[in-house]
Amino acid sequence: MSHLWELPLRLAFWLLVAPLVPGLINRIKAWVAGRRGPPVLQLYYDLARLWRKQVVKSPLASPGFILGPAVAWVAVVAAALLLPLGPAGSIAGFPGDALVLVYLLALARFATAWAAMEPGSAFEGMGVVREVSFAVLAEGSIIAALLALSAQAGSLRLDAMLAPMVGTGSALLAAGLFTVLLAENCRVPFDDPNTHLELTMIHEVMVLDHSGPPLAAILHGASVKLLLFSVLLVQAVLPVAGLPPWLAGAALLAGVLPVVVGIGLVESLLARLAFRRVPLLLTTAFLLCLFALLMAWKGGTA
Amino acid sequence: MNTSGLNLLIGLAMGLNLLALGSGRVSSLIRAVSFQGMALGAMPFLLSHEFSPWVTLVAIATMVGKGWVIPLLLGRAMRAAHIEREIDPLIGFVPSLLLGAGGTIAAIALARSLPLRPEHAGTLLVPGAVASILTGFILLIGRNKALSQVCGYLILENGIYLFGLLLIHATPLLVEAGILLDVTVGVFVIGIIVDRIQRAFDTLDTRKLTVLRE
Amino acid sequence: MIGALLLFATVALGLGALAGRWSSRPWLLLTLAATAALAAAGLAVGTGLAPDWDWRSAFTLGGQPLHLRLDGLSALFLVLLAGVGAAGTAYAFAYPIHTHSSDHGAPARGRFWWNGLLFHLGFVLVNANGLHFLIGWELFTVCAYFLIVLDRRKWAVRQAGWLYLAASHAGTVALFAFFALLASATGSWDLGPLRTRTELAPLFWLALFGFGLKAGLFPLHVWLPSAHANAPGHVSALLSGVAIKMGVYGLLRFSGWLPVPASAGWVVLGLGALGTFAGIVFALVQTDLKRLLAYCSVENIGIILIGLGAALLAPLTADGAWGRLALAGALLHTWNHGFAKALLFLGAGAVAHATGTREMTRLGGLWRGMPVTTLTFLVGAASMAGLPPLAGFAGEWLIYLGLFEAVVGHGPAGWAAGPAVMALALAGALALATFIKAGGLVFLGTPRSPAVAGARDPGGWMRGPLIALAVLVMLLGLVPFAAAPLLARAAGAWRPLAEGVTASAPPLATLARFHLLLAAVLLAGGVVLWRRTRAQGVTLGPTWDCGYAQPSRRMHYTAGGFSGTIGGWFTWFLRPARSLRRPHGPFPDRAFTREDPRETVLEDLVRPTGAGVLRISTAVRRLQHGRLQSYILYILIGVGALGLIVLFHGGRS
Amino acid sequence: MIPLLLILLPLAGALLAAAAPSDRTRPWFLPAVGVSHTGLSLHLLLHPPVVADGAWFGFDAVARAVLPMVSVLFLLCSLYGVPYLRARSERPNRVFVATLLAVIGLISAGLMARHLGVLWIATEGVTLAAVPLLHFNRTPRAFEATWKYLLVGGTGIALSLLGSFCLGYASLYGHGSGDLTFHALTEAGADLSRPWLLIAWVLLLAGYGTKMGLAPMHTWKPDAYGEAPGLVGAILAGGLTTVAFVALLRVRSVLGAAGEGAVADLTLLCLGLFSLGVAALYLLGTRDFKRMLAYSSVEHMGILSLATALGPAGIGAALFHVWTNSLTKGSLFLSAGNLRRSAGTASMDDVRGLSESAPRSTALFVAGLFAVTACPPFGIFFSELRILRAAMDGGHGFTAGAFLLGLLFAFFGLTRVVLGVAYGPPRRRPPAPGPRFAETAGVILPPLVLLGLSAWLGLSPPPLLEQVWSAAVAQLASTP
Repeated sequence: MSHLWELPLRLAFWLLVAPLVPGLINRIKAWVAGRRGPPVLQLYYDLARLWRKQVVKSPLASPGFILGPAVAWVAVVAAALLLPLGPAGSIAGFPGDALVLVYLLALARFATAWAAMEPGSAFEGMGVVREVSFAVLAEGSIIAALLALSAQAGSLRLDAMLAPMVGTGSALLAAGLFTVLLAENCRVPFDDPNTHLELTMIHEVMVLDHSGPPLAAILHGASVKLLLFSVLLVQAVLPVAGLPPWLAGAALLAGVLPVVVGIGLVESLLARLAFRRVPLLLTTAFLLCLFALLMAWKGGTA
Repeated sequence: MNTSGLNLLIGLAMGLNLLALGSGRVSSLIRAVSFQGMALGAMPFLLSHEFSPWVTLVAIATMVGKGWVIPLLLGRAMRAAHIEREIDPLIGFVPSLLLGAGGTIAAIALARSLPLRPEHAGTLLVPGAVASILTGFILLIGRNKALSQVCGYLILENGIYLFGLLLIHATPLLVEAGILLDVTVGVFVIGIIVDRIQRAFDTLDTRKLTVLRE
Repeated sequence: MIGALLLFATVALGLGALAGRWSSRPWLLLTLAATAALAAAGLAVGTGLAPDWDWRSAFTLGGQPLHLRLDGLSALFLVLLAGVGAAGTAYAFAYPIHTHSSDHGAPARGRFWWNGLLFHLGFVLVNANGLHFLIGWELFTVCAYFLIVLDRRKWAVRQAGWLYLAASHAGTVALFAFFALLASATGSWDLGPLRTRTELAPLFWLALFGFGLKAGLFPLHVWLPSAHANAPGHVSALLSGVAIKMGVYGLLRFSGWLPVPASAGWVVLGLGALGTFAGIVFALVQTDLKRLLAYCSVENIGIILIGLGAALLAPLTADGAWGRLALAGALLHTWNHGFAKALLFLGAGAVAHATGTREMTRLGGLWRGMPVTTLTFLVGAASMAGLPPLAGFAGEWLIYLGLFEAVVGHGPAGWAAGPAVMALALAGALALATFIKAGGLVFLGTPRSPAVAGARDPGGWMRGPLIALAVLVMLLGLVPFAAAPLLARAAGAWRPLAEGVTASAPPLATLARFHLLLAAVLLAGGVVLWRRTRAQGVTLGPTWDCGYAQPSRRMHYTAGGFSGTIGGWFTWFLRPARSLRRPHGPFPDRAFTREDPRETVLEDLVRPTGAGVLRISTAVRRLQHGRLQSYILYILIGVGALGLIVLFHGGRS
Repeated sequence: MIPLLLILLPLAGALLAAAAPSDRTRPWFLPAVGVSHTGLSLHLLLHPPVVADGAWFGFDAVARAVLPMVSVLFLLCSLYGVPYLRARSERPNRVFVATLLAVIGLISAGLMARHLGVLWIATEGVTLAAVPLLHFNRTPRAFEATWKYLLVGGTGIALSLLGSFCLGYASLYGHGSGDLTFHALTEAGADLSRPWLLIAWVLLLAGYGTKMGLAPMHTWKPDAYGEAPGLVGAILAGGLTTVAFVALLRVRSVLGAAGEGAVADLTLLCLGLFSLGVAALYLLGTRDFKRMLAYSSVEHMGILSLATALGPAGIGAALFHVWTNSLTKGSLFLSAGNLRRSAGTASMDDVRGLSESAPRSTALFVAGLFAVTACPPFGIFFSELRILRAAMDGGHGFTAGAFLLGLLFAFFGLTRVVLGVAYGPPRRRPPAPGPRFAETAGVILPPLVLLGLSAWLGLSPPPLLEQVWSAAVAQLASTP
């Protein structure tokens, strides 16, 4: 199909669907806790409100304080657009796009962290430190996972990598990627998105000083990232691409929902880890992905 | 040539070596050296069959230089520096003696094992030379007073001179003379330096001469 | 044509060196002209406009006829030299060394040695005679030494200089052996392809030591941090941008011309991976801005060597295409690191000059006074962190492609490629942390001292190079395929079979398209959000430090604190120097804790060894105790020993 | 007849100088003799005379291969000597000038001696004549140095004399005529009695090795070089050691002719490597930049000795190294002398930042440092590389490795000292007594020219010299 109307469609999908995910998660958490909880569309309201608010900026902050979130948001969305959607394949697949995707997320991290350093607040510095430190292990795990997928599929194109037979290591891969998802999106047990005790936060504390449209961009980018990871995880495990379109759509949905539910359940049942335990968990995820890689490499001897 | 007479002189020289090793008085050390020089000076006559002016010259020069001039010089220095005897030498007198004696025996043994021309086979030239050289080294290494070391150096030179006598006919006497001259001048220079040191440090104890070091 | 350009460059450099003794302006013009000529020559050959240049002259130097050649590989490095050289020249024109030290000869000396360094670097690149290679190699080391110690009244500077000199000489000695063995094996000093002489393969290990030491290969990098940190800005730029690349050049050159042992690829790739990881970890924990950059150079050399190692391993597999990809990546990364790191060092030099300190914890908030430096530094930092759409990513991406394909190929090379990928990935994330630290602590937040608050951007002659290099880095990132032909010819010059490295062109073109698009979208996104924010209106308020009313500069994150978390994971080999004073009593007086990074390899490996040797030396020197008697005894002992040797030998014969 | 002039002319000059009345004009004897001596030797270099086999003296290939270097070195030192002696006008220089001239005459004699005994006489003569030069400064330290030089050197001389006798007896025992010219000994070749020959070799190697300053017989060197004026150090390090080295070369050729080359080479190799290692260890620790030069000289003597052990190619390289090393060392000694006078001391504990008090001499000294540590474009780089190649062509891998390691450690030591005294903030010390040291052209140009010569030798070694060296190698390696 021609890119002319495919690009807007995908864009719309990512931009519009993404804010739904946090809403769903919150709903599930509320349900588990037996509360009514905020409406599913809460994030949409927040974004709309923030977009209309004015900005409070520290006199120490340079224009990078505003531009950082923009760069981060664009990077995340671009990464999302690189991700193939089931049989529809990817819009601009080329060998090595998987790595581009990872480094786009790195770019987003860089921009957010830079913006967070701007106001020179001790707390935000703390958030940055934690973010970039844990990212080291998370990124390692993702690359390992991608290497496993490409070894399994014998290709470096995402659309080929994400359309495999259910490989031997899929279970390990799923576990690893899910952990990374939790870490990268600052969910429990790594971080608590709706605590207000700054000392314990990672992502939230980085955006303390942001307000108005930039904050909106940050929040929306975060939701897109969350959806991106869930879709990636689903396609990495389920052979979605092989199915006919409607079935594939259903499968995607059927795949993403459990992820979301899983996140919700984890958030409601687990407590946040102590920070010194975090690297341990992430290393476990890293090892899981490595084992998946080994199995894929030795298993699929092409 | 007169082998027995020669050996007698060499034996005398070897005895003087032991005396030099055993004597604690610097003066007697110098005296031993001068006697040894005289003995050496006499040897060319015994070695040569017929009279030759060169040989005579060498002999006389040796006698005068080694036997008279140098000891005189050293004696003067000794009196100037008021040195009577060698105090606690690095190698004690008894050990020196034993070393020297052992060395002499070893020298004789060594000389047997070395190939020698028939006319030298009978002489004590080689053992005497080796023994004297050894004595010289013991004195150089084992004594503290500069004068004793100079005497040691002289005895060393005497040993080499003894060895040189093996070649006195073969090599042109010009060479011999030159060598002799050099040795004598060398000792003169040493004597002068000893004198200078005596003035600069007003002592001849080499234990004071250890400023230059790493 | 090429010859004329090079001759002109030589003459201009020579005249410049002379003119520089008296006045700086003619020196500037001549040197810039020389670099322009070098760039022209390099580009002409590199892009294939001119054929490879090979020139044998009857003029002999040290009894050897001059033999120069400029092929794709040399051209690639020559262009790098010209670019960084030109930037450094302009920068040096304004860089006031004499304000640091009281000897006023320094600037003139600097100009002289600078031209010498440029000349000898170029000489090494273009000559094809072992003897002359050694001459150029040794002389550029000496020139670099005198440039490092320009500010020689400072003790730290002299120490760094001596360490550099000593370490380099160790490498040079290995190269002495290398070239002498080569010459005695081939019977001539002339260099050239000898790929069939398989008995020469073991020589590679000597080359690896010699060139690796110069390149700052990980365990041999001990001289690098202090030298780069203590040299003037433009000197560090040239050292890190070009001089250490000469080691890479040497490795490429002789791994391409000579056969290499079967295990060479594995070793190079392993050392590269090790260096990549260790280098960036050391960089992250530094507190001195220029030391941080220096360690980052160690990391990037590691990345380049990973690429080279893959290229050496490729022949193991039926289709070596992936090796060529990795090689192209390594070459591209050589350029990128050369230019970006030069940019960063020039920026760091500007900061150090404006504020008088290199301690990141004492800096901060410089963006207001030094906007140009901040922006250009940001560009360099992002490129070094390997972020799209900049050049750093393009190079690393190619290497990734190569390694991934190696793994996908399920060949034995996968055992090496997999870990290398992991090292690259971890290093990438660590580099991001490193440069957030550098940029954030130095340029953002509150100025931490009045001097820092008053710091201003340097003058035009120092700003110009910064801007030019930043633009260059961005261009390399946006249109990397522009470099593809040079890469192809360089790889072709490396080994003919690698000619097919044009394989790197298509992916680069794709990436370029993506980069351009991304850049455009980023720009658009930025503009949109900026205008929206302006439209909504901005009110200034104090940093909301969680309600803390008076955020003071004492509350900033310090360099040590920033890297504390990750540093904690690697204490076992970082082994920092810790000092801690706990608060006591109800009204505690001053309490502190500080961690100072150490150069572990130098201080825990090299220094003890040296101390051991010194102990032996002291013991031996005691034998020269001034007692004549023992001296004579030594002579006797000597005679005895010689006698024993003769006896023993006589007994045998 | 002209060759003998090389010996007689300086000796005559010495007599005249001794007779000359005025301390102010006397120093001019040095350049006068230097110029004529250099002229003569260069003339002979271009038109080599024929040498009769049995001649005791002769400007043969070996002499031709080294003597011009000594003349040039002496010429420049003599030019340096005039301003030096003027600056030291507080000292009478009658003895100094006379003995310096005598020394150069005797060195020429030693280099041209083709007779074992004559060679020994010449060496002994040089040793004794150098004594007044050593204690020119008349300080107690100088006397102590002279004393040690005399006894250690004298012992060495005695050993070499004994060795010469043994060699003579070897030929005598082999029914030789007792003719001690090297030509005759080489002719006798295998007839020489093996035990005596080997004893002779050991003694001669130890004796002349002492003069060369090979470890462990090197102990006189640091004291003598450290206390003597730089000028004297240059002559000793460039001339006296060369005489001893040439003597060893000539003796070595006799052993080669007798078929004992292998054992000779083995001993030379061991002695060379040992000296190299010991010198390197000393250099790592020494703290006095004039003693440092002495140890560096020990190191280079070791290099010469091990190069000699590497066969004809090595000997050729060694002859090349004799030139480069002597010229470079000469320059170093002269500039070190300047620095010593401007700083008042030579210990790096008291001296720093000389680059600011005596910039030109310091620049020369640092340049000399790089020259002597085998940095191009100076000659030593090329000669040492040639030695290295000789070693590798000969398959002496271990030797080459040890050689390079020794060079590396020596480099560490030398740079440590030289750069330590050259740079940094100068120490404020009370100025040295006596007239203030001024960097006039007279004391700057000679070392500069010496360095230039060393660089010129390296960059474009004149083909004539190459021929001369190979001719010398041919003469030394001739086996009937």
